[in-house]
Amino acid sequence: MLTIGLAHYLTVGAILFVLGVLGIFLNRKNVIVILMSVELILLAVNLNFVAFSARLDDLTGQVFAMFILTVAAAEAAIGLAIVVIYFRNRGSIEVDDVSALKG
Amino acid sequence: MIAGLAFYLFAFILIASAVMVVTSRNPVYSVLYLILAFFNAAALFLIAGAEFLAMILVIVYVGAVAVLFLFVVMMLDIGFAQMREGFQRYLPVGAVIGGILFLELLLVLGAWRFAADVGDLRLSPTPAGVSNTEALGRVIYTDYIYLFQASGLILLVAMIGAIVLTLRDKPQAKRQNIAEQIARSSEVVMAQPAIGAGINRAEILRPLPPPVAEKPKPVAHDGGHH
Amino acid sequence: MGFPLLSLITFLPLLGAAIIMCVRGEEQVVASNARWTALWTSLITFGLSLILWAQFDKTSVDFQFVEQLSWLPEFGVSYIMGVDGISVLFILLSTLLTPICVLASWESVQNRVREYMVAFLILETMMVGMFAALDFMLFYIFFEAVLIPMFLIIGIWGGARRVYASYKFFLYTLLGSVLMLLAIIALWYQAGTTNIAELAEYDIPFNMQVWLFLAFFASFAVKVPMWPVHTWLPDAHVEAPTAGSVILAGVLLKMGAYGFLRFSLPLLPEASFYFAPFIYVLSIVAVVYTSLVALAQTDMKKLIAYSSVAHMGIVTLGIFTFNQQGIEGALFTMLSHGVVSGALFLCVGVLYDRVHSREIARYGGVAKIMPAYALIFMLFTMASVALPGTAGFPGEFLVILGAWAVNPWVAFGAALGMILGAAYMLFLYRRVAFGRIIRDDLKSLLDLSPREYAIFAPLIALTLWMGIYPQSFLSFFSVTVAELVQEHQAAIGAASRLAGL
Amino acid sequence: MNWTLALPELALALSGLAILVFGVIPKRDTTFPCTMLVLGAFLLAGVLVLAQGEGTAFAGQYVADAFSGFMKLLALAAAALGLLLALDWNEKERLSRFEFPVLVLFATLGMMVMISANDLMSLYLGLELLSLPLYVLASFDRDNGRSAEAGLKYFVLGALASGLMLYGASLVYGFAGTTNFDRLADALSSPQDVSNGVVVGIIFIIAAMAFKIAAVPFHMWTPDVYEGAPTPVTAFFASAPKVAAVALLVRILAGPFSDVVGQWQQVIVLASLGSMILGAFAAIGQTNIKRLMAYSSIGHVGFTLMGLAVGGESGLRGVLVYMAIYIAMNIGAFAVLIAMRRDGRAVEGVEDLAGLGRSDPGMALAMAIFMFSMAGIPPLAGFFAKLYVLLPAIEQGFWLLAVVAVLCSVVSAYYYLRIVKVMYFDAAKPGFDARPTGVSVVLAGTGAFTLFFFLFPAPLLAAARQAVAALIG
Repeated sequence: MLTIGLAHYLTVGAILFVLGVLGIFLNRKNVIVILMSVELILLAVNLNFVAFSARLDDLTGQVFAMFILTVAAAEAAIGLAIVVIYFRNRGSIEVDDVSALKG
Repeated sequence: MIAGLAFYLFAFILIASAVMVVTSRNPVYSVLYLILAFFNAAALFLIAGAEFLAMILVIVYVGAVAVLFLFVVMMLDIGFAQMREGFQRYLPVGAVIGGILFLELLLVLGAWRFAADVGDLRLSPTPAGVSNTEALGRVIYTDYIYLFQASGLILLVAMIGAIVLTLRDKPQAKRQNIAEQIARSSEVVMAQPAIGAGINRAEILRPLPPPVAEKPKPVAHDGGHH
Repeated sequence: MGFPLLSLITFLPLLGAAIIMCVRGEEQVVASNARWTALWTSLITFGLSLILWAQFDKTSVDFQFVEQLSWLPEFGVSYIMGVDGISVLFILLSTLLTPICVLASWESVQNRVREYMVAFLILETMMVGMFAALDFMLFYIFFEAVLIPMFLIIGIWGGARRVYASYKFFLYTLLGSVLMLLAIIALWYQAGTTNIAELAEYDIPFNMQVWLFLAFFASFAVKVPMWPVHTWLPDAHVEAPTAGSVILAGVLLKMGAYGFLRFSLPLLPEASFYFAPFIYVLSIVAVVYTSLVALAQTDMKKLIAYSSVAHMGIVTLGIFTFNQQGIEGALFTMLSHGVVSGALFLCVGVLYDRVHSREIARYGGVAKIMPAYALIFMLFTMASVALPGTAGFPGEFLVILGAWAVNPWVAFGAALGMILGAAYMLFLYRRVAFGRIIRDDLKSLLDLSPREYAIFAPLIALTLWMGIYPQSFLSFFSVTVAELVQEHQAAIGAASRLAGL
Repeated sequence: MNWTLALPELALALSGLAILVFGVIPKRDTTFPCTMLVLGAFLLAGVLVLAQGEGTAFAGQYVADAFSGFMKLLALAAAALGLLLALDWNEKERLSRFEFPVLVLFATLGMMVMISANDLMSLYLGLELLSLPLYVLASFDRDNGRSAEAGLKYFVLGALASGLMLYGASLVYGFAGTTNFDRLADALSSPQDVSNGVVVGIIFIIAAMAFKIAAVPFHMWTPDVYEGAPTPVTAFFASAPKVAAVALLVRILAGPFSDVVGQWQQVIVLASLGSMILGAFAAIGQTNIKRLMAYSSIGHVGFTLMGLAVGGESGLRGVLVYMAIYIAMNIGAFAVLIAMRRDGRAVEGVEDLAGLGRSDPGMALAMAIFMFSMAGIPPLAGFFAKLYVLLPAIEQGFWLLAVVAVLCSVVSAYYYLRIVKVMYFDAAKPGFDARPTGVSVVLAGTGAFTLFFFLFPAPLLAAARQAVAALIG
């Protein structure tokens, strides 16, 4: 019962993915938490890739996961930079209540 | 057996900390839980045999990305209380939708089956008798060189982007001008004034300070918030 | 392939438009240049189309002056131009009315003259091209492209509610046309060609004919316009500048009827036959209802606009009688209505230029002040009423004959329309021309200027010529119509034989 | 290893690095020379694309064929025109920084990587190389709150979309054991064996692409981002990235996923219907012309997707022709938007165009041509674009799509006409500032293309046909 198979990893990945998506929709006002939720989604994806890679005995999944890690770091940097300039302009990082642009 | 127990332990902490990331009141806690989640995910990677990725996750994510988050969260002086508005309101609906999404994913994954000839389709089968890091290293610089370079460009773009967006050119900031410092050596003349005599009397001229540029106009948004 | 006369007639106005666009300088100079260039271009075009008229072989049912160029080869769409008895006179009508319109706007349009003339010349190209196109896709392109210049003409140089009118005009016609586009594409896949001559040979299954007919109907009925989708016409007419109304009534309305004749009848004979009673009903309702509405109008242009709807009702009635008299009558009515209603709008324009009002009640006793004008106005009123000896009579008479052969009640409806037409036109004329002069400012009105005589002269000549010697026009299309009727009978006969089996 | 095949990308990347260095070192403002150099790099890349051979390279991650050539040229042209428009605008808005052209260059490189992608990994990296510069460009006007907000919204939704795409990619990889498109095509060749996981994966990937091209229901970001971003950036957003994303969608749906067409066709049909309807109706009430153009672009995407939903050779050809014509019209219209500047300040209300027919007849004429063309009135190019997607729809019996499409084009004609009406019928407002040269050049080029396309449709059609043939094979 305790042998760990693909299904275990995929379940954990699915839970993380759902949590990430939920985090985006629940924290609609707090951009930073939204960014962290995106990181969770990417983590779920990486978990999937690693699990498949192990199961298929194929390195492609790990290579893909590595690229995702790289890009996610870049994305986080850009995202935080945008958050910073947004904060400079508005003095807040709330997204929803700002309606200079109508949603 | 031990691996199994370890998997359950790490997976549980991972999910618990992910829940805390999403629900935590203070974003600083969220970041800390995120770091915890990364650590546990790295452990799961290890169990799956992806050692290199596990190390990278710790080094890059915990060492760089999470710290970046922490830095930004602490730099921006944000009133977090009002940001929770709506969270309670959306929570029940969100939980229901999330549950449905999760169940659907489980159904999908439960009906999993691999393609018939999946073994033949593999692009880079794991070589036997080679450590994970070496195996990855062998393919990344050969088969995946194109994508490797592309991801390098992505990092470059991220760097340009972050600089373009956030770097403020502050003309009054004091900077070291190395070239000028080195070039000065020819202008420095060792003088031998008489003991007790000031340098003025010895008619040693200091080089004039460079003319002060016109006062830079204040940048609009720089003053207020931080 | 000989000398590309048709293409020359079609695209010469574009050349004029290009020249006008290139003129630079002071506004007055530009305006005057634009007027003269437009006039000369349209006159030369008219001259060329007279060659077409002279060289046309009336005894042949084939398309003549055919030109062909490969255009979208993989879809089998070509640039094919050519005329037969049905279309040749419409090209003449278009090229005749354009210089008249240019002349009619000589003084009344002072604002953005250059753009105005460019729009008219482009409009002429599109009209001629549409009547000359022998490819369905090409036809559609010209048919739709007319919308752009007409939208601008109504919208820029129109009256107070010009924006509303131009939108209504544009969107109504566009809505109809896009459905036709779908039908064209469907037909294209069914038959593998859009060449009109080849399509005519092709037998379309009845089910598909019904759908295609409805789609074509959506487009052509709006354009004709048939009751109940006619409501854009009064608005467009009232708001358009005089010359715009002339072209609208004279040529654009004919496009719908031309489409019925060119496409619905030959391509979809059984569906046309099937839907004929429906068309009769709509036509008779149009004739009677719009005549009654016309009686109640207080605006001269609106009254004439409603009369146009009524006349076009007679035309659609004639087309769907499927017999020689009916279709010939419809064609003749289209031509005569083009001349007469154009002339009537010009008559209104003459008064409007002087008084800046189209209220019928605003006038009275014009006959005493402007006798020559009143005489001309009377001639066209009589022609509109279809008095024998004027242009209106032969066409309507033939339509009633044709309708009688189908069903006496239909003929009765058409005749009722004629009577009502006489009522509202004479009522209009009486109120405008006779009676006491109520307003003092009318007394100082000048009679027609030489330019206006020049505008009316060809129209008067045509009106009398068409009335007195209609054969010279009927002879152009009688052979073609005979062929059309014969083929239609054959198709219906074949279908009913099949049904009988 | 056949690395010479990727010469256009390599050349563009290397010139990008060189231009970056060139831009950094001098003390003075180097925006203009950098822009010119980037345009030169685009030209070079275009020439190399034309000279490119066919085949795959880099262990099958990169593919060059007639299709990629066609789309790359289109993307390069769109990017070059967009950059030309930005030059003057950035100077007037004090945004002149040499990073702008460099970022556009890297975004374009990302598009080329995407277009040539033959592997889920190249797809993802190309997409990110495209997206990251776009996030930065959207918030390039960093002292303007609206621009920052546009960048933020675009970023958040874009990051979510790429997360979804990756999840889908992981599912596809897990099923088939490969990320290579050719091998995926083998793995998915018998639709009855395909597991639900792959279907879910494909849907996730399509959703992410739909986000990039702003198709319903992933369009929410479009109006805000279009309105908030600097106008030349909006012009760029509305054109070049759509080419790349549509190219990718076409490549994966007509390539590896073509055998499971039954699983995704309905999704595309629904997205197409939704986009057309939303694009037609939501634009009616808009007073800001950039928002109006945003909804208009959603509508056009709906038409493009129609060709994709129908599929087959003629359907895909319709997609390519539509994209090419859309790019020309759209860039042209945005050129007018960029020239809308009164007393040194940019204005973006529809009403601000009032009286343009008098104050600048040339520009008004061009705008009228674009508007009538977008409404699909013959003989302008837009009519042919719509014709070539309607043809296959009717051929294949997609009557619902075809009828909705033409009805939507009538509804959307209403708001296109409104712009013509404002320019020609309404009382004049004071004229705009002098039209910048770049705008005039772009207007003349795109206007002539839109107006005279009907004279010479054959070359574009033949190229599109060849491109599709390479794809379907």
